[in-house]
Amino acid sequence: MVVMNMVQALNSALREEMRRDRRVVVLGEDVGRRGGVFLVTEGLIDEFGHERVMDTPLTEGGIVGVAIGMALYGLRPVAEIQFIDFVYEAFDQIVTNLSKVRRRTGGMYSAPVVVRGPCCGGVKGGMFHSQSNESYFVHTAGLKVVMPSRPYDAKGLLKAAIRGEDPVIFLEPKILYRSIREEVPEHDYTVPIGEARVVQEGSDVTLVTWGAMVHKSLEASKIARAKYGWEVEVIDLRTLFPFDKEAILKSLEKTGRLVVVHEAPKTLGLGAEIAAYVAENAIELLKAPIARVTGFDVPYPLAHEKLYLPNEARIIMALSKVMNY
Amino acid sequence: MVVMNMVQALNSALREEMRRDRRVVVLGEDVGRRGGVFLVTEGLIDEFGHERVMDTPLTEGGIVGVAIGMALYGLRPVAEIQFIDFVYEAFDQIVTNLSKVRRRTGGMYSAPVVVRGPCCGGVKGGMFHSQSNESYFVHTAGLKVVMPSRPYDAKGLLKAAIRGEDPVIFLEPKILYRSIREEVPEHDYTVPIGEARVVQEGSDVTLVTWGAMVHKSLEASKIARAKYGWEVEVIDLRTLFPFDKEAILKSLEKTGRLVVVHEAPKTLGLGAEIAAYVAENAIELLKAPIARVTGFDVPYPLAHEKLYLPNEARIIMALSKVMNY
Amino acid sequence: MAHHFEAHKVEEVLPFIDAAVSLRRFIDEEGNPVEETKVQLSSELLLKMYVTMVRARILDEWLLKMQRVGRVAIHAPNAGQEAIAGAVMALREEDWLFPSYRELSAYIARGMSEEEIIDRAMANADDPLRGSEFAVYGNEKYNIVPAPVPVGAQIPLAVGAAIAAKILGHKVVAMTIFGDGATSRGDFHSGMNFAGVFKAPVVLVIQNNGWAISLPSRRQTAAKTLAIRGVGYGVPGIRVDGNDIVAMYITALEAAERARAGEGPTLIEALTYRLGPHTTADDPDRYRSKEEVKLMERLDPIVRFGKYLKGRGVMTEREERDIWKEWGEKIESIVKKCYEKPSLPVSVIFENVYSEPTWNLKEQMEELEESLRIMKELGVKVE
Amino acid sequence: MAHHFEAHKVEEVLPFIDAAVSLRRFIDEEGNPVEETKVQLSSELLLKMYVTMVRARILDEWLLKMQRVGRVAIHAPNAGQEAIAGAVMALREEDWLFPSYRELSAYIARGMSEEEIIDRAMANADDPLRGSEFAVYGNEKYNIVPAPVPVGAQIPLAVGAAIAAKILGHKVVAMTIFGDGATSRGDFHSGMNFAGVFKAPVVLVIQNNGWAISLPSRRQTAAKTLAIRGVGYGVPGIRVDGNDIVAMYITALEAAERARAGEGPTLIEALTYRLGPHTTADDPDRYRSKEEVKLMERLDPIVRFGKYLKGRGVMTEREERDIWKEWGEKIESIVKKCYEKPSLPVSVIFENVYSEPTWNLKEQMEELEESLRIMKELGVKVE
Ligand SMILES: Cc1ncc(C[n+]2csc(CCOP(=O)(O)OP(=O)(O)O)c2C)c(N)n1
Ligand SMILES: Cc1ncc(C[n+]2csc(CCOP(=O)(O)OP(=O)(O)O)c2C)c(N)n1
Ligand SMILES: [Mg+2]
Ligand SMILES: [Mg+2]
Repeated sequence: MVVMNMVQALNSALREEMRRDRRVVVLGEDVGRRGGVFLVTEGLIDEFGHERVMDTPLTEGGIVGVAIGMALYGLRPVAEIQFIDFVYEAFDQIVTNLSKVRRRTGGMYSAPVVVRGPCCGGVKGGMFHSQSNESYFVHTAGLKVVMPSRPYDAKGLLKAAIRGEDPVIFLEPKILYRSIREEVPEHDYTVPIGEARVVQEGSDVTLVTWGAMVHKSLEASKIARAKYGWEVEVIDLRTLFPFDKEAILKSLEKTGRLVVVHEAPKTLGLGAEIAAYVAENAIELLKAPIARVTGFDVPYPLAHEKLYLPNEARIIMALSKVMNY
Repeated sequence: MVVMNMVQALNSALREEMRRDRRVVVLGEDVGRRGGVFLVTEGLIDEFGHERVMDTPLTEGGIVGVAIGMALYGLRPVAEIQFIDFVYEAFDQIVTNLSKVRRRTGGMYSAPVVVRGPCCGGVKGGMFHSQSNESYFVHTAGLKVVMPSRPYDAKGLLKAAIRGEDPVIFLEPKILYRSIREEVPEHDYTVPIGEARVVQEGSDVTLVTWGAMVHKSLEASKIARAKYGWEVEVIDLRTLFPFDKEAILKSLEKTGRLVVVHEAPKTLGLGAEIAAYVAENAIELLKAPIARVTGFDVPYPLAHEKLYLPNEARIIMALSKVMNY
Repeated sequence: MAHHFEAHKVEEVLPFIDAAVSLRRFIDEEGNPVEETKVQLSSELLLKMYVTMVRARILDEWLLKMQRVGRVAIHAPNAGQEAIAGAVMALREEDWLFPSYRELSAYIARGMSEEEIIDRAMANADDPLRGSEFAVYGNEKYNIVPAPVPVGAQIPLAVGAAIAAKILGHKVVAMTIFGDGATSRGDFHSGMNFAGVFKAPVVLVIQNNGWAISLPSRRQTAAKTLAIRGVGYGVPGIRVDGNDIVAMYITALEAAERARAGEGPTLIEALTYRLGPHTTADDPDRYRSKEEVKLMERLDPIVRFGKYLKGRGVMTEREERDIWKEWGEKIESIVKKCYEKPSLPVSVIFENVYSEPTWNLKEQMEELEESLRIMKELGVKVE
Repeated sequence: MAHHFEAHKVEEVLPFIDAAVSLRRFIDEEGNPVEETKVQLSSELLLKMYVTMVRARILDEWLLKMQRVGRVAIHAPNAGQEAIAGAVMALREEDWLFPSYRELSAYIARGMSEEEIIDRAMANADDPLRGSEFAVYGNEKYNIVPAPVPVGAQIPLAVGAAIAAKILGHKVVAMTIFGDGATSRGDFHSGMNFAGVFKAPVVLVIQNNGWAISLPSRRQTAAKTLAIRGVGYGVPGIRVDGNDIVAMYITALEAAERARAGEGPTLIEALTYRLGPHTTADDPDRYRSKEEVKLMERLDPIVRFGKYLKGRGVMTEREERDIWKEWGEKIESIVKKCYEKPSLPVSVIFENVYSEPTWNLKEQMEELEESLRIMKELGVKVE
């Protein structure tokens, strides 16, 4: 075990996978000499050379499109989007080719590309360096979507994503890049895609969340326990699609109450699907309304961003709503 | 009153608005001499000339980007996407500029562009001529999203969209273009954005739907009444964002049961938001689980598309689920 | 309805008559040699070229008929553009092709049979693409990646495949084919630029057929030619007579060999003409005159190449007739055979979304099965 | 951490020293006139150019400092690129500007005051953009549309505005400014192509400053120049010394007048150099050598133009010193003033999403207000 932050964990995942499998290549803006603007790819060019660590021209559409072509041919590209807010030029390639190439070629070709990049807010990034845009990908059949909340998962999930046969959108909450350090195994391991993690057990209410909001939710649940005696079960979804419905239902059987917390805007944020799934398939478990604590339905603000993001107060409001129903 | 199909209704809306306001211009692929591949813009170039009816190069990103620039300068562009499945190249312009330009310029500039195009399936269009991709737009703060189900609404909503101060994504179910004819006023009228329409009153269950599914839902509700005696209240949402929550809640107060029917894939289809909204704000009204009848979470199939689309059988299954709970 | 035509002469429509821009051509409009080929082409190869174009033409007519009777969803006619086969014949077996939706002769050139093409077009039980889409063709057997319908979206894929081959040290070339319309898309821009920067072993062929649905190519861009775009990416661009199959072959061969030798990409602008409607859903009388089409018919690549072959003694009149007759009969019987094939199972709806179906797909499959039972009960017929 | 440098000479980094491609220049590196200008420029105008660049340089240094002390979120340094002001000064009041994020001198040239710029940079209560974003500037007062941060996304907007002006019969020109990196995006391609096809009255200025973060421009594309891209769109392209403010002014003036006269768009590639880091979040030592920067410092557009002015008797040494002193003091006091301004109200979070707030925003505003109350109760400090 070594103590690592998330950047180091991701870097070691890439390095180990590139050593293990020469089909793994990295491409993106500034991923080579610069090592990426957050240094996730630092040093890779020195070890693997510029053919496997490609500094590309400034076009996300080109990066993803070319990565898909590389994957069709047999490589395992990991494409970096410098900030996930810049992914939209690639949206046509993602919807048209990445998510559908297996389908539209009758299963003859597939594009196991990992598209990864920093996401989410909290670092004064303003409108275009803070977005949580997972919904666009979760709604797109053919993609898997992942967001780790800690170094251990980041490494294990990235390795699983690279080894899998399906395209994965891999979202990295940039605020967690250096703020959390923990022990990460030096031996090879993966964290399976599709499995949530119960971060904290609790019997009163189920709180489903992911990314940086895992930590906010834990904070809020501490206050809730101290102040009101509520025991909150905190579930880190980790994989946003296919999300772990079993884990949610299992917890709900115990608690009968559901709160979903995410940074993305509320309307059609992933909280909507989780709520709808429960209202459709397990309404009998519910003792109270489902509550969502989310980013607001506005472009991410530079000013007052801390008030845009879910915080302890808003999480506690939601907990009260379902506890005092 | 004249009897019109939806293509004619849309054409007359464009023609009347272009006569009324010389700032209104139309642009897109083949909208000029060809009159659009579905003839929605037929004849406009003859009346208004090629400066106001622009046949553009084949780039949806360019069409929408240029339309935004035109709107910033003061025009009222109506940009056609030949099939809404091709909108993704424009997704960056839509998310980055169209939806955010008012915000990012502190309200000094705005882009009241209407982006319109044929959507949805049922015409053997395959994977890229059949998509119902409204979720991407509904999730994007700053956009309004509209989908008419009949000629009257098509004309009234398009006029409202053109006159409004906000960008509107205007989705036209191509299967309805010529299949429904009805009387449409010759005098000027608009249908307000944001208001649903109760298409059929009923006391047992609320069925929320839009586009071509309005007609499928009416068919299914006929069978349901005949066979089981259930009275289904069918609500045509018409505006997908901001959707008419009042109309839904009002109906639910009466029925206590909710079924949502849409063509878009299920996961994070708009049904998810409607279900979540109700589960969050009005769960006490519910006598049964919420049911969704939707397209499946797969790329739209060419083969067996009729089985992909919600049909009477699946709608009745959902009605039974909520009626027999 | 008054149809609105612009007052333009054929010379304006068809850039390749424009003397102001150089055009590579080996056979003139009358079938006479223009320039001696440096490469000696065998009679066998020349005949194969001819037969490939004939097969594509006959098949094209069948697909039109099949669309009319509802056995094919949509067809994008190929007539007039068959010489693209020449470019594809310049590839080796191990090379990859990323075509568009109007290149029947290209698939035939790579070895695809009419039966395979018709199965695909009908989306019947033998359709290798499992009923996922219309008008596109491909098969890994031939290293042909079927096109996405959004035009041009295959361009970066071809460039990526080429870069991958280079990284892996394979001497493999990727070729992509797309229309004049596709050159306006961001995918063309990014694909060309990546190709230039990474010296990708890729050959990019623009089928400039004069029109993108109703937009004439000279309105698609204000550039004098499309080949000249190469300059902006450091990629050599060359303009060829796309109705001259020999010019197509030799130009593509040179480009492929350059790519194989590590010298990077080539952009080929092939000037051709779409004689038919854009697709079976189109009505070209709305935007172009019958006279224009008539004039362009004299540039038919098959007629022209036939004259050339006959003029040089490679083919006799009788052989010519026999080829048409033989393939006419063969293809007719293949069509009949394909008509008898069963349809795809309902389960294709859920196939090939992921490597393994996710839980939501399993739930939805069950919903579908349940609904099929209910439909029986209700006596509702859906399909 | 070993930093990895490529072995390249300055000549390779800075395309404008490359003699193989023509470069328009009126003042050489030593401040001597190279070519006689056809247009006579008044001393007043020349001095205004100088002062504009000086003001931008001083302001740039202040914004760097303010970022370091946390009063500005991020700043993209302008030093070395101030001559862009020349291009902007060629515009008329009624013309429109669509800049990027590295053009302080351009805003000043259009009349924006330091106070307005600092209010914006600090996102304080007077910020015209209401705290929506960092590093971008604009105001309808000056017909400057603030840039979107995704690079190049303003290009089609400028082209659209230009087409709109043309449709409305206004004699208005749109100018857009963007980097060498932005030329790789689809927006550049579509914008250029629309501009060519519709003869839009637009001037497109590439600030080719040698780098897009860590990517040298000669890796951004394999094209010999960026100006040459114009050919592919039927748009004249010209390459100028972007550190020569006179060349920038005269070239832009000609382009704007062409546009105004209905002759369509012009692409200007301005060769310049970013002396500082990409942004305050960047560490350029990771990708370029200090020697390179040092070498490039001798091309500083302000020093050079100062020499020119002094050499031609337009400015004395003392006047030069006074200008720096005067603006240094002025700007310092403006900074102090801006520091005192209050912050934006919390309500900006919900502003300007729609023309009128939709119901969901009203619900969410209430949620926020309620949460502010709870925070007080809980004693939680969020901001
Ligand atoms: C991105 C995209 N936009 C629009 C369409 C609709 N469409 C299909 S083909 C076509 C014209 C294509 O022209 P071109 O590239 O010249 O090819 P051609 O049909 O002439 O072979 C259009 C607009 C599409 N398929 N994809
Ligand atoms: C679409 C997009 N992708 C990535 C980024 C991140 N980024 C910001 S500036 C920049 C480099 C821009 O280079 P250039 O266009 O040359 O402008 P310069 O910074 O040199 O002025 C990058 C990659 C972005 N802002 N937008
Ligand atoms: Mg064409
Ligand atoms: Mg640059």
